[in-house]
Amino acid sequence: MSEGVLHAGAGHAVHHADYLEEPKGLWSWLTTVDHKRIGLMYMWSVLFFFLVGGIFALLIRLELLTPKQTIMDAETYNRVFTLHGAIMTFLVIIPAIPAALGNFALPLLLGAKDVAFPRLNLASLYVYWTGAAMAVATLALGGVDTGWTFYTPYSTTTGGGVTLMVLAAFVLGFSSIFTGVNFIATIHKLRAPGMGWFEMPLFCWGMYATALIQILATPVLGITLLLIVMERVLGVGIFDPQLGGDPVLFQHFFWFYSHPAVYIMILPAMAVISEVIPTFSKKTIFGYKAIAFSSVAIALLGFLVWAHHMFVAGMSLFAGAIFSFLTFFIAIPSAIKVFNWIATMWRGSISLEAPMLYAISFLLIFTIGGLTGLFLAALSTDVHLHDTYFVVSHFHYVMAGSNLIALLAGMHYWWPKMYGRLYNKKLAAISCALIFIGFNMTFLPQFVLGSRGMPRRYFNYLPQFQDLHVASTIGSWVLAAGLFLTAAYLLASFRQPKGMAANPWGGRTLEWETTSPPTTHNFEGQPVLQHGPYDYRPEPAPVGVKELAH
Amino acid sequence: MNWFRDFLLPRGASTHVGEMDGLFMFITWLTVFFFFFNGALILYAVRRWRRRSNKEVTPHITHDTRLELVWSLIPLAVVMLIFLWGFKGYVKAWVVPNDAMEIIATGKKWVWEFEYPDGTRTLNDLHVPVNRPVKLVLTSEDVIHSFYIPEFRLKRDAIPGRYTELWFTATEPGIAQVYCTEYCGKGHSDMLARIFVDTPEQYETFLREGDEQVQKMPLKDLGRLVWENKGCATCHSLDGTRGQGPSWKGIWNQRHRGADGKEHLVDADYIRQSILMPQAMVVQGYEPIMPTYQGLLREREILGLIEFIKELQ
Amino acid sequence: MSTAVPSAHAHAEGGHTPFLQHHFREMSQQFDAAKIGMWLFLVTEVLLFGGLFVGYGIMHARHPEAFMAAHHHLDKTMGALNTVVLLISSFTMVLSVWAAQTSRKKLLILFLLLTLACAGTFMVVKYFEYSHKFHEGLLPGKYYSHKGDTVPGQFLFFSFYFMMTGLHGIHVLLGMAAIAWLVWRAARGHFSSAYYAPVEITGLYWHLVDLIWIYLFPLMYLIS
Amino acid sequence: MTHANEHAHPVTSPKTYGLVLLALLVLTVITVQASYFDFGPWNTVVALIIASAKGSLVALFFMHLRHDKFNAVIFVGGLLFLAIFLIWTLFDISTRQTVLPSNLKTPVEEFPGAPLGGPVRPSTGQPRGMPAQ
Ligand code: HEA
Ligand code: HEA
Ligand code: HEC
Ligand code: CUA
Ligand SMILES: [Cu+2]
Repeated sequence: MSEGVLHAGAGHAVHHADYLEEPKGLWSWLTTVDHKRIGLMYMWSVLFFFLVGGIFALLIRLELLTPKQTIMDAETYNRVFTLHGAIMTFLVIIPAIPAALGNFALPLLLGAKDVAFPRLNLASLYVYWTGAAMAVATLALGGVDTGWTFYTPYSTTTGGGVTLMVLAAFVLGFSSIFTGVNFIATIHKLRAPGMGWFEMPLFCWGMYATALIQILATPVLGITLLLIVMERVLGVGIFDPQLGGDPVLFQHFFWFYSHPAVYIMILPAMAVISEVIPTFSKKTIFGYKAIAFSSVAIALLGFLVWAHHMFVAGMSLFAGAIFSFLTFFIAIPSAIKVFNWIATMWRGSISLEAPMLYAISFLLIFTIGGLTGLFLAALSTDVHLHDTYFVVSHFHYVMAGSNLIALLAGMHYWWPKMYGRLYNKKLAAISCALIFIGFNMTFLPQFVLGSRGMPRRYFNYLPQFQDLHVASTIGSWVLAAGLFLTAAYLLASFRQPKGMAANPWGGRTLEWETTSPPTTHNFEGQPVLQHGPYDYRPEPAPVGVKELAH
Repeated sequence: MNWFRDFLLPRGASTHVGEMDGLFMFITWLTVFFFFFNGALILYAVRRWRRRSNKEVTPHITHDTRLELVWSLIPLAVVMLIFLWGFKGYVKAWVVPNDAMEIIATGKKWVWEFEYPDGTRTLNDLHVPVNRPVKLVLTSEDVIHSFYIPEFRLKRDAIPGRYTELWFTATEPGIAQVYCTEYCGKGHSDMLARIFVDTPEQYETFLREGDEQVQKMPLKDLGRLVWENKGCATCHSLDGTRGQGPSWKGIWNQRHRGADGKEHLVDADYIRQSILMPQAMVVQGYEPIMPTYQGLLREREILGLIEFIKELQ
Repeated sequence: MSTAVPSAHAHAEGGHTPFLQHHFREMSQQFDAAKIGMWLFLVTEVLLFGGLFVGYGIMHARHPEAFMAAHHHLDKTMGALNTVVLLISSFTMVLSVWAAQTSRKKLLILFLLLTLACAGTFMVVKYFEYSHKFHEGLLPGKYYSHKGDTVPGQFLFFSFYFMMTGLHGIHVLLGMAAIAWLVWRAARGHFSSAYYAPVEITGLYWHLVDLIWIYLFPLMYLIS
Repeated sequence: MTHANEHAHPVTSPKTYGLVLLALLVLTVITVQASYFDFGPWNTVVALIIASAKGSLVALFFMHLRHDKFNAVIFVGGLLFLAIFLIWTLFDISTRQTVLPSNLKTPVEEFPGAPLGGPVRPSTGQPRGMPAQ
């Protein structure tokens, strides 16, 4: 357990109760403004909904085992995949890393006592819960069958709980905005003394870039969703061709948010990977600035390309060309990151702890996920592949395969810091392997399904596609087995006593300077930065948490 | 490596196939290459520099601008190539030749209706002559649908209140499957159609008399075929389960109550009327959503349906 | 935003007010953070309204006759009156910030109350405008039932009119609530040159509401 | 550091604010008057230019962006992205060609579902302007 310990942190004599214990009681958790507790509550909420969304996913896969009806009818199926998509995007993956790990780790990494607006932070959690409750309540209204994209005029004319679901997503948007506002203000104003922009851990750069998108894109989603509500309630006409409106305009509105939103999903994942790889390679990150700037570049470029989801949706040729052209530029910062991470491992001292195993899975899966984006960004191939399982597979590779695996990497990385306990390392390695294999078994066949012409959102399909669907379904069970195993050993870790050293992995960023778990105010006094975040040279000035005279 | 392409892609049967397949395979190989390339680098690094003791010291390499430029500029060149390649194919698929024959395709929940230049109309079966450019003008009556022919590598949305177009020259006689690829509700996955690529003679006959099949088949079988192919199946079941419309099982010779409260005997005239003027008598408990099939079914097909329903006891 | 209420952990150091929250090192850090937070929030507001502006622009360009015909149903005088009222309220708001900056408690309360009064006037004028439109059947979308039109599609204009002015009106109401809260705190003597962040950031919000109206007014009432 | 307002928060005098208000009121009068002139296609542009002048006054003086470069960047950044939203959408909307079937018998109606009075949405028979079920 203490293998990786380089230095046992600042060995303070005074013992403070950690943030988990002090103050006690459920009420104290529900009213806490401590970023760490809020982060944990977010994390467990997200995991809960991940389980729910995952169960829906398993039902989808089960249904697709046979070409005709297997376990549910078409209407149920449509509701199931809509809920799966909506839960996974709005309730799981968008808050997953920023709101859960980000809340927990960002102030620690910055050497701050909390985020800039702790109460706004708590509000964001409650808003999230409200939105989640609303989304779940749609089930009582007969569910929603629009797909997570809510395309008009279907969404304005179908029955069921669309209005409530749309409002739920609207409310969830606020929780995302609150997190974003908080993080930007925190990064600007609460860095530890001595921490310039380029002494910040890359995680913070990733969070910053994410927050930019959250702030700039989410409001447009908000108004788009309100317009759907207005269309349904008042018949305002903006998206209804019968009333002089334009249904394709809705798609512009929707993707103006939802394309950048995919970078809300991937940038935090990249942020986690940028922490994990140097720590377990025991080597400074390769090309710090390139990685930092590429995060911001991805965030900003991400705003210019949204209509690549609409190449066959009746856009003009000119627009198609522009959007395709711009899309390709996002590949460049992504490539820089991938190769810089690999270069970081080069000549390092690589320790294959669980977080590192997940990070390596991330690298491999993201390479496939990202490069298959190029098929879709290219005009002529997208015409063939649009709305087929190829797209489904592409986005699972980047969302489930990259983001959630990075979430797992981050959870395994900071678990000792969160709880002061360690999980069973052997089980961790096994389940990482299961997840990697299961994931690829589930989604590789879907690429082939897609390129052979199997459309998505299909309840029935032609028998010629069955073999690959069966393979995919079996893969989903392997994947589920891996995830359930992960959940099991993580929960089992609570049976051990707390006893982690402050710095089990030998990391060099500030969170490892405080106790595991940290006290309520994170650090004894104000830490002052004395070396860069990834400085593994034996010589540099002693790391320091120093009392800063007020 | 043709087997690999044939494994990944369906048969190619239009003039757009070449552009698309070439680019598709190019990116496929690119992806395969980078997956194994990155995998190999990682594997190598992990084996060579695996941590053996906690005291290991690693070199302090902060960056290398030249290397980083290399792995930004090479991808840049590659993606620009991909863009141009994709753009070329797209423009080709976009610009309709002047001599293309025009067919209007209308999507509605959950059938495709085709109207030929001479006024012939068909449902879900599209006949086109081989080696002639055909332009489809697409529109929709309700929500967005999308017309997708994998074997032609083509797809375009059909949007209510607007027209979009799509063109192709089919290069091989045979049947190509059409899917609806824009989610449109319950029947989305059953909103299938087929394109019959005919030789010129076959096409002539089709315009004159309907498909050959239709001519020769026993009436009862023809009825079943119509049920399958002309969209009846999306709403009417044969086994008694209630769909959008009433099941046909055992309705022959029953008395059915209409929304107006009157009773009607289900006989040949009644069925004919239900098909041609569905709104004239709406069965109680159902929405008046059945489209009229006036002009869409040939006389023999209607007779076939009547025979077919008769048999469904 | 909610940064600046005294918290349990607040400790008065270096002669600062009791409003310094524990996780900030000094007052100016807290003040700047609050301001950044507010500006970021304002950006989200701009984009929220922006979506409607974009929709309005595109629909206007698509059906110019309908929009032209419909906008004649609006009363320019009422619109101009409301513009003036809002501009004045912005002025009194900025004066209350000034009063807080210079620790003039009485003036601060006075200006805040004046701002509230202007906001109230604005809402009253809006009320009369709305009820007139309701009466005439100039309603959004499917509720539009105005008689005697000659140009089709005027309901589209009123869809946007009500969505945009409605959303704006909600913002005015929220602003009024915030200002009332400021009055309450000002009366208790919370604000002075040492601590006035809440006044400042509420002011920012209020000016944004004004700013949006500055664009709504010509787009709705004056476009010809 | 990055902020101009790091130390002193400059206090602007009420007189300046008064002048700004005056300017705003004058501009309001101008824009109302201008709406009675016909500048042809420039009507909207003129109105928006005047509105922007007013908006800038509010932002620079009332919202103190004059002294607050950092937040000015945030704000202008937000406007920039709004502009991107509009312009990129126009890339599509303003360059679409109209496709029509060559045998279209009746001209395309502007508001098929909701002209002047009351009747019905053609495809579903519901009252005009209603969202279909
Ligand atoms: C986390 C989420 C995420 C991420 C990161 C991405 C990343 C990318 N996506 Fe993806 N995408 C989605 C989520 C995501 N996507 C979702 C959810 C949908 C479907 C939504 C729906 O319809 O329901 C979608 C759909 C989608 C489409 C629309 C398809 C269609 O419907 O027709 C397109 C088209 O351009 C696209 C492109 C891209 C591109 C170019 C990237 C790029 O950012 C990828 C860049 C990365 C790399 C290129 C790999 C790393 C680089 C190397 C290993 C070096 C070698 C590289 C080169 C030589 C170039 N995506
Ligand atoms: C984050 C996003 C995300 C994630 C993770 C997933 C995960 C999965 N998805 Fe999903 N999917 C979407 C987002 C996501 N999906 C979206 C946006 C759509 C489009 C919807 C639409 O068309 O509108 C979609 C659609 C979609 C389809 C297409 C449906 C169709 O078009 O008809 C399919 C089909 O196979 C599918 C399958 C799966 C499977 C097998 C998983 C598996 O990876 C799931 C595995 C998870 C579990 C089995 C749960 C286990 C969890 C726990 C045990 C608790 C966790 C605790 C710890 C680990 C500590 N998904
Ligand atoms: C969009 C759905 C839909 C399609 C497609 C459809 N129908 Fe129907 N049909 C209905 C509905 C709903 C009813 C009941 C209401 C009515 O009578 O109009 C109905 C009623 C009928 C009836 C009367 C049944 C009875 O029990 O009295 C007949 C016969 C019939 N359809 C034949 C056909 C045939 C033949 C086709 C195809 C060529 C067809 N329908 C396609 C929806 C559909
Ligand atoms: Cu029609 Cu899907
Ligand atoms: Cu995208």
